[in-house]
Amino acid sequence: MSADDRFAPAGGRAASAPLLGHDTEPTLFELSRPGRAAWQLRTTDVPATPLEELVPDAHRRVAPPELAEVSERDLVGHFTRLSHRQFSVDLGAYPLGSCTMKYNPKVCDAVAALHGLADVHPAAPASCTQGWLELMVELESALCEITGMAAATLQPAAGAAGELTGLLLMRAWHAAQGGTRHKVVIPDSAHGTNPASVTLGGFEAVTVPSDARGCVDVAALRAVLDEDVAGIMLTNPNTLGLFEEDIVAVAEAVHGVGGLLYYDGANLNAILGVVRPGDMGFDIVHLNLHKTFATPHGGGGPGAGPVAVSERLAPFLPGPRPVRVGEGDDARFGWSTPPRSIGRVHSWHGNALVLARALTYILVHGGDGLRQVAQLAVLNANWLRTRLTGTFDAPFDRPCMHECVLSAASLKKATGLRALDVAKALLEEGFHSPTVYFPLIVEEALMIEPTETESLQTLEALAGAFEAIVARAASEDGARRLAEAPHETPVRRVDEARAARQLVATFDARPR
Amino acid sequence: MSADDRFAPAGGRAASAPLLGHDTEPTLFELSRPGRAAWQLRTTDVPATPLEELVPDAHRRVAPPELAEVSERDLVGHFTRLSHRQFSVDLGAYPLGSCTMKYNPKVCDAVAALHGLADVHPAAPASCTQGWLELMVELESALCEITGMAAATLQPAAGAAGELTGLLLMRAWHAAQGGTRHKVVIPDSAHGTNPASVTLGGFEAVTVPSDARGCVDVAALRAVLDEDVAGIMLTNPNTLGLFEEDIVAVAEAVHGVGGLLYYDGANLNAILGVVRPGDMGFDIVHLNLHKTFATPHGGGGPGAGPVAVSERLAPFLPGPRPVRVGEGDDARFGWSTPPRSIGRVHSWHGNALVLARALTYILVHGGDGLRQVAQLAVLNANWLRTRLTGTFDAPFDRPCMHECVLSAASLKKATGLRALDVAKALLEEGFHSPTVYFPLIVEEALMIEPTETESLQTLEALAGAFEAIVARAASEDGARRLAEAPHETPVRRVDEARAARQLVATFDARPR
Amino acid sequence: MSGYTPHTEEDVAAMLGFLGLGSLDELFAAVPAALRLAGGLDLAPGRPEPDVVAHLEDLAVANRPCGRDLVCFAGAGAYDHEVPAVTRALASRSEFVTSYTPYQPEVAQGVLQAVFEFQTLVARLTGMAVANASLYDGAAALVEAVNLAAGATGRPDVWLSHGVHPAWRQVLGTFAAGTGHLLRDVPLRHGTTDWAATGFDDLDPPAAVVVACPNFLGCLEDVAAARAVCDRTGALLVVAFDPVCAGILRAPGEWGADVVVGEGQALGMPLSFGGPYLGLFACTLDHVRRLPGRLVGETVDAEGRRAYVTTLRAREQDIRRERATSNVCTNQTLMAVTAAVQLGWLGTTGLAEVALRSARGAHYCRQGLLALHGVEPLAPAPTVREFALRLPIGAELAVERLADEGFLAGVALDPTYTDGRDDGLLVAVTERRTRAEIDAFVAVMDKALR
Amino acid sequence: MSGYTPHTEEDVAAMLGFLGLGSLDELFAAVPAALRLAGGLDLAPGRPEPDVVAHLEDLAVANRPCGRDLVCFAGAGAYDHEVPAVTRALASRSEFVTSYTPYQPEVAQGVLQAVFEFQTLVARLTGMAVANASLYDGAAALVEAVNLAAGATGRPDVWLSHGVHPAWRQVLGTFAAGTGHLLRDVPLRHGTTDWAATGFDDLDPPAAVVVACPNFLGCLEDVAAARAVCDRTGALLVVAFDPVCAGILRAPGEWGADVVVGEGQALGMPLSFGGPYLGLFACTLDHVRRLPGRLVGETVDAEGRRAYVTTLRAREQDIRRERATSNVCTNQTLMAVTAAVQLGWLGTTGLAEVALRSARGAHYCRQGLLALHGVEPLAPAPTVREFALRLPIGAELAVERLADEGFLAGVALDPTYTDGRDDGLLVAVTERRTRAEIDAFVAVMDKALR
Ligand SMILES: Cc1ncc(COP(=O)(O)O)c(C=O)c1O
Ligand SMILES: Cc1ncc(COP(=O)(O)O)c(C=O)c1O
Repeated sequence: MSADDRFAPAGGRAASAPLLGHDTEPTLFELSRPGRAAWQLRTTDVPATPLEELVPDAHRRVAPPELAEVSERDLVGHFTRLSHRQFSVDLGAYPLGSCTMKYNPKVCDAVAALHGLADVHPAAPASCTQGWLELMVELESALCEITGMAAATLQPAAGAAGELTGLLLMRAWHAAQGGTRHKVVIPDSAHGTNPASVTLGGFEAVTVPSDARGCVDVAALRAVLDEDVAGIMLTNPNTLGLFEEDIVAVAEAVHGVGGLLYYDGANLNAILGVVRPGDMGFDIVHLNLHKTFATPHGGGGPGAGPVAVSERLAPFLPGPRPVRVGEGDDARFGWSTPPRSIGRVHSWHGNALVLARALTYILVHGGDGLRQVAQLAVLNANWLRTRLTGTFDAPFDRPCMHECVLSAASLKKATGLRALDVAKALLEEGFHSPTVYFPLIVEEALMIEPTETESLQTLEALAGAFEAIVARAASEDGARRLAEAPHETPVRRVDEARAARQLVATFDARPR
Repeated sequence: MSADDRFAPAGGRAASAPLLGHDTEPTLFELSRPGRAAWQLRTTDVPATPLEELVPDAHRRVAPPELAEVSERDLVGHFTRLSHRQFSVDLGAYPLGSCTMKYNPKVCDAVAALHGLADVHPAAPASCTQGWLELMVELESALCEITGMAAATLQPAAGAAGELTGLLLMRAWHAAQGGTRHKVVIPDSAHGTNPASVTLGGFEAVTVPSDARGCVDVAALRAVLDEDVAGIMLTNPNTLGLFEEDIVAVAEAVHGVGGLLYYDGANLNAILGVVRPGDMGFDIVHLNLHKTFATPHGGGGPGAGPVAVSERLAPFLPGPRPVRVGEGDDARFGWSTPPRSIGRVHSWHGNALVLARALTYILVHGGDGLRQVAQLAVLNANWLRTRLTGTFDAPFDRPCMHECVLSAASLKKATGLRALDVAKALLEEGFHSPTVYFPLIVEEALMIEPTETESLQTLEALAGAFEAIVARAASEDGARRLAEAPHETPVRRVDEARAARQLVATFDARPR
Repeated sequence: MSGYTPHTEEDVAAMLGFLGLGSLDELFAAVPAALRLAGGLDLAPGRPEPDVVAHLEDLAVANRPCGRDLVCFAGAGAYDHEVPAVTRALASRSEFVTSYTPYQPEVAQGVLQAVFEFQTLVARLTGMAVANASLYDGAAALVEAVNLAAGATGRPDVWLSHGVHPAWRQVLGTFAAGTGHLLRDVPLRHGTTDWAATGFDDLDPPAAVVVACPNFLGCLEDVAAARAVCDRTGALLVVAFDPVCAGILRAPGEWGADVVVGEGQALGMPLSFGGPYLGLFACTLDHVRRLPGRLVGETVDAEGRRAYVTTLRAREQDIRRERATSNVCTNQTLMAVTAAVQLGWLGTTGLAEVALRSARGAHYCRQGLLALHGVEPLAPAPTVREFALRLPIGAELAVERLADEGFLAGVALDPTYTDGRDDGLLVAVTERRTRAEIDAFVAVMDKALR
Repeated sequence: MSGYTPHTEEDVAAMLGFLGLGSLDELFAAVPAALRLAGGLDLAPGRPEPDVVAHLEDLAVANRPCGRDLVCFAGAGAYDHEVPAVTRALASRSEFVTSYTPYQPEVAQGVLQAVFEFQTLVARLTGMAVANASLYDGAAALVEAVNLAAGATGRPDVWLSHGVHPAWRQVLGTFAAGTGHLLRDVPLRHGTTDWAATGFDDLDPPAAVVVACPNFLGCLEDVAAARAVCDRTGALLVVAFDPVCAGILRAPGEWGADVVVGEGQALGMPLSFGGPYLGLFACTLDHVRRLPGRLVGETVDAEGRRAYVTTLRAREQDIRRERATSNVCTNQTLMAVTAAVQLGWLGTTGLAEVALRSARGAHYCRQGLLALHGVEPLAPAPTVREFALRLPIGAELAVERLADEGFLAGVALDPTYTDGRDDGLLVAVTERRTRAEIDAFVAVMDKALR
């Protein structure tokens, strides 16, 4: 690590900010000096009872946990420099397939910061939280309308939590029908959280292949369907960005054996206001508010994964649920737990501030605006697909929905360069990379989701960047340089194998 | 400009963010597309009277002024990328002499954003602005205590505005004594705003030289003093960072001829709580709240330049002034204009939100804290001066106050490299440059003000960077490379001559 | 139409032309006509931002937030600790806020290093070897801990102290329907877990023994006793800890915990009506390959510079799929970054000071309340920041009455803690409560209990 | 002691040792002992941030801000226009906030380009060739304009319309004491400047003729008449414009202005009790070498890339010193950046829409108020966003009464506009005022006037 130990700890040097250089930013722990402090606490005049009288010896720490000791100034410098080492939607296009990295309106941040929302205690009595309860009831009904469902829970904190909640609803429903079923069908194109959730839901995942057109092979599906199938998990459009055209047949087949249809809403952005999961025959839907409804992704979260269900499943929803009691002027809001609730799935009421952002987004857009979101998201994706077909292979050469999956297979054959190399090279062209190597059924997959907030100029620049990369790959020099991309980023290609081989998961685990 | 026209307009490419590359960021106007819009305005239901009925033809625009038409998303991308092309205190040390670029506590931002402060109309009646009036009265008395003065005006919006206000007070006072005086004395080390203000104050600037020790040459001063001298403008410590040890003699001499002493408070950070301008004999003091009291400098402003005066000058202060009326519980606050006020110097009451920040800073520090600020600022400056003496020339080799002025004269003689080259090279070491070529009386001046918020580690890194630069200058290659520094910044050395020769001050003036 | 989509009519026309389409609807040709929404969504038409903000302000005004409106004495897992402007300013940097999971480490060193520092801080707080990059909340962390234990031991049983947060126990119960875990409730006695409760020795040995310290009633548990149960049964010890009390309490690692979970809200997050909060998860190195969620590791780049990357990815759902140790994907990274900033601000001395001051305030408040007529301690065991009382009136009634006086008096306890009665009140005091506030609270409580 | 200085006791000791000093006091050996503060400052000891914030919140609560508390119908140079979250978010990026004057362009392209864009936007709004990087406020801009004119013409006289903001005229008067300018007040007639007012033709020709359009009473001035006076006298025409009304009004440049000044607060700054605001300054190319303050120009870097830098520096105080065209150094750059963001958000259509909606609201409100018993128009001339009335009662009394009802009714006029009476009220209506608010305002005014 000589290359970096030159620099650490480097005090107020800002050379780790790409603006000034490509050095390493020392950790908080290297900036730390005993005796330094940033904290300031309120003067309380509370009697200064000695610690010994407050905490029995057996429970008392010998010494306080060693954290870091820095001044406020160094704290600010450190995290501001780190922020300059981080790409984000606010810096530029982020066509990360399946993640819907759209621009998030700043007004949502302002709403989430409102004192009357941000500083409410989750256990305060309903008399003190009427605004929050109303907000949640309002959001629930909007989500039900958008999905074509009857009721929803807002508790799940992300999509995967929604999936598991939905699968437990499936299980509870079948149990109520007096039977237990053991299998849940998922397509081979499914997102990894789906099979993982199926297992946690106590089911066995049965995978059905996709057909040549990238959709569920209905024949193959029929073959696996039986009385032991609790249901099927689909996302539509699927992870190939393709609409499951046979969805009605699929629904009939699954319902035919008494199974339920679960809709993974991560791709809902494609169909907002155009077609609703409920109308396709789905019984359970989870939504990724942080994708479709523009909650910023926070470097990996928080999100929110509400689950909406049809009438027959409503009695099983998690509780307590915010409800309106009384009507008109003397309408109040309170909590109620459904009769056959599967129980809580969150410590409190879900990621409330994320819910407030989503409601804001929905109200600003309205029905028409949401429909337009879908239309333009699909327009952007198809423009890119068409423009880039030829530059890359198009495994499924037909119109896509909100994202398109291309393949670098031919590029690899011709030049040895892989989808990964294209992804890394794209960074230096000024864009975040698309999702690569997913879905698994496409070789050298490049999964590109521009979203509706990117302009035609941006799409042209993005396509131009892809084309320039492929053009450069033709020459040997070009290919060699691409294989080593990126060159200008704060760090070059990162040794992932070493990270796994010699695990250093904390600063204290660093080899001294 | 071929180098950049490749890129403009570049839509959502983020390659102008140093994180990803060193491209040019297109202007807002190049990102603009007719028909695009980000604005959203409240629904009012006000009758839609046609424009023609509202504005007479002669006054109506034919077409709205062409601004830029961008989406909110592109607006955010653009200014976020620009922010990544900008160095700041929050990124690292900024030892810009005479500017006191200390760390500005974030709590001040929070205070300035309080609804009850930020959204108050300046013409609202006193009954609606009691909080603001009290805040200003509280700040005024704190500033009077800090400067040793009797009263102050908070109206001036920056230091230079304070200087001119102070000079007009000087003029009004002399007039009230029944005479007009024409000359104001300033040392040759004075900041440029001093002579400029003297002229605008209707005086003639008489310059006195500094002696070998970097202080006002008292003999030379006495030689220019006469009955036509209205006063003298000094900053103490002066711009060489040296304390004017003969200040008492200077004060006696000036007062002796009936002149007044003006204190330029830009360097007050050096003496907070240690010695007060009033106690040195000054009659008029301006403060740079944005320097000493940690209002962020905003890329060049806003600031605030309150002027405090001794008892005898109080009747001349600008008005209206916030005052306390009544005492104890039924104390209220209102406005009053001094009997012989020189009049207003601001459209309203000064840069109010800057005043709120300064009061916050003063209350958090308190008397002791402010004194410690000065002590540590002076400690840091002397540590650097001592460490760097030898690496650079020390024209005045004695203890300094809050900043030290060194010289690259020997370096220039030995290597041809100038202070400017050192400044540019320092950028790549991860620091902002010191002030160069000021004060004018020091050849190849490097004016370094670390401030009290930088740690010893930061000072060591900074000193190490200076030393490394000078060491590299010894070799021919090194010197050549230094003469071309910086290399890694978003742009390389900028052609200032061309900017002045072919003025392009707006996008519309660009050669097509 | 919203101001967020950049497409001009010309753009749309040009793009449709490029695709050889005549209308936006044609983009959805693949959607069976019968399924398409004829009338569009039955939602109000879009409204401009300022209108919507006004509506959300109306909703906000209909709440009673903690602060000048309600002085907060409520806790139960959500605490009113100081959150300085600097934490808010840094954690809201848009680079942290508007990025996603760091799939491309070359342009994500900011988030990766911040999370690496977070992991280090949590490891130090818990006294464990490794911590993950966050989970949804405390309950989710407990669920993952139990899953880890079940996987590691191949056993279904879980011995769960009744002192664990009721909502967490409910969540565990909900998910147990899928995992098939058998949850055994271990009762409390005098406020702490009664590991000697009859009947347990006849049961199959458990995968995990779960204890909270401090527990839901604020009481300090004899974790050594829980450790002993594990040593006897071969179960893993799962300890639910509190990251603020950790400033003065012995670390779970020192008690011999195998897995430590906790709720991280107190580390810089506003009360937020319950979310987004921060699930803390740490364990010993033996279990790192079963660790749920993301883990950031240090490595080097092609030039040998220090760099960070998510590691041991083979555990995760996107690779391991139905055999993954957990299904978590999106976590609470922004809250982890917030906690790293907050812990950086507090530092070694600050966290201990917050814990000490909170304990002092709670001690002082408890004394004051116990002096009131008819108020009794619920348990004798020592407490730190939070304590439980029995009131002469219903706890919910007391809370309502004090709300009218400007105090959030605490949280009414689940009757299982008060042998079926509704008189249990859980009171929390943080370092932000002044003596004057506590005195006023006690005085108002006195009135309310009459 | 504050948490802002990083020095540990060890650091201080080591540094003093390095300097060969025994104490911090010795650092001040150069300060004559007699002058040193013995007892230290007589200020309260430092208090922790949360205490101070509580104090400033108390002060804030003692104010009545515009918004839900007071519905704003006041203007007089400070307007309640929409400021979206996006403007606040971008303008508060710490790189813009915590940097200073871009002396090192290589690391200041962010501020430099933003200011270059601001200059372009102001030039387009005013119809002038060049605009500077900002001045303190509208009054300061006017002072600089007059100084420029005096320098350009070598004349001392200034003909100043009484329709110019009274505070600006006062500031001009204050500084005239130093510059020796002779200010001649040109009276209003029926709300607009009476250039034919007797006596002027006998005077020496002026350096500048100053007119505001809209003027302080909101009336549209016959700028052509002012231009004619300039053509006759060889004076420079200085026009004070309004950047929002500019969305629908003819640009000052089209009227033949030589210098245009204005208050830029309406371009994204909150009311802020009067500051920091934004002085706008634009002029023709002939005068660019007399331009006050900073100017950003485009150029190239060593590699031929487009770059920005402050230019024509030879005008400025740090180089020209006593012969500088102005003494301004620190300006209001952050407000200029804010205005650039806000104008980017509004764009061509948005600014015009704000102006149109404001004019509509003002028109509707004016009609409503004029229908009230005893309310009369102060002037017949056409107005845009703001208008002046005469009330049957004292204007200050009316303002107080309406404040009690939750409205900031406007600004009581200086009696010089109402031949010595105190019944003049200046009312402004922005695009944020709804019909419901205006109707309620009129109804409450009706009660108040009884
Ligand atoms: C198709 C799909 N399903 C499910 C998920 C899981 O959602 P979350 O990450 O919010 O748990 C994702 C997100 O990555 C996804 O893309
Ligand atoms: C010594 C000195 N005097 C006066 C000034 C002028 O202050 P301002 O820039 O606030 O007008 C400065 C600031 O640059 C200065 O350093």
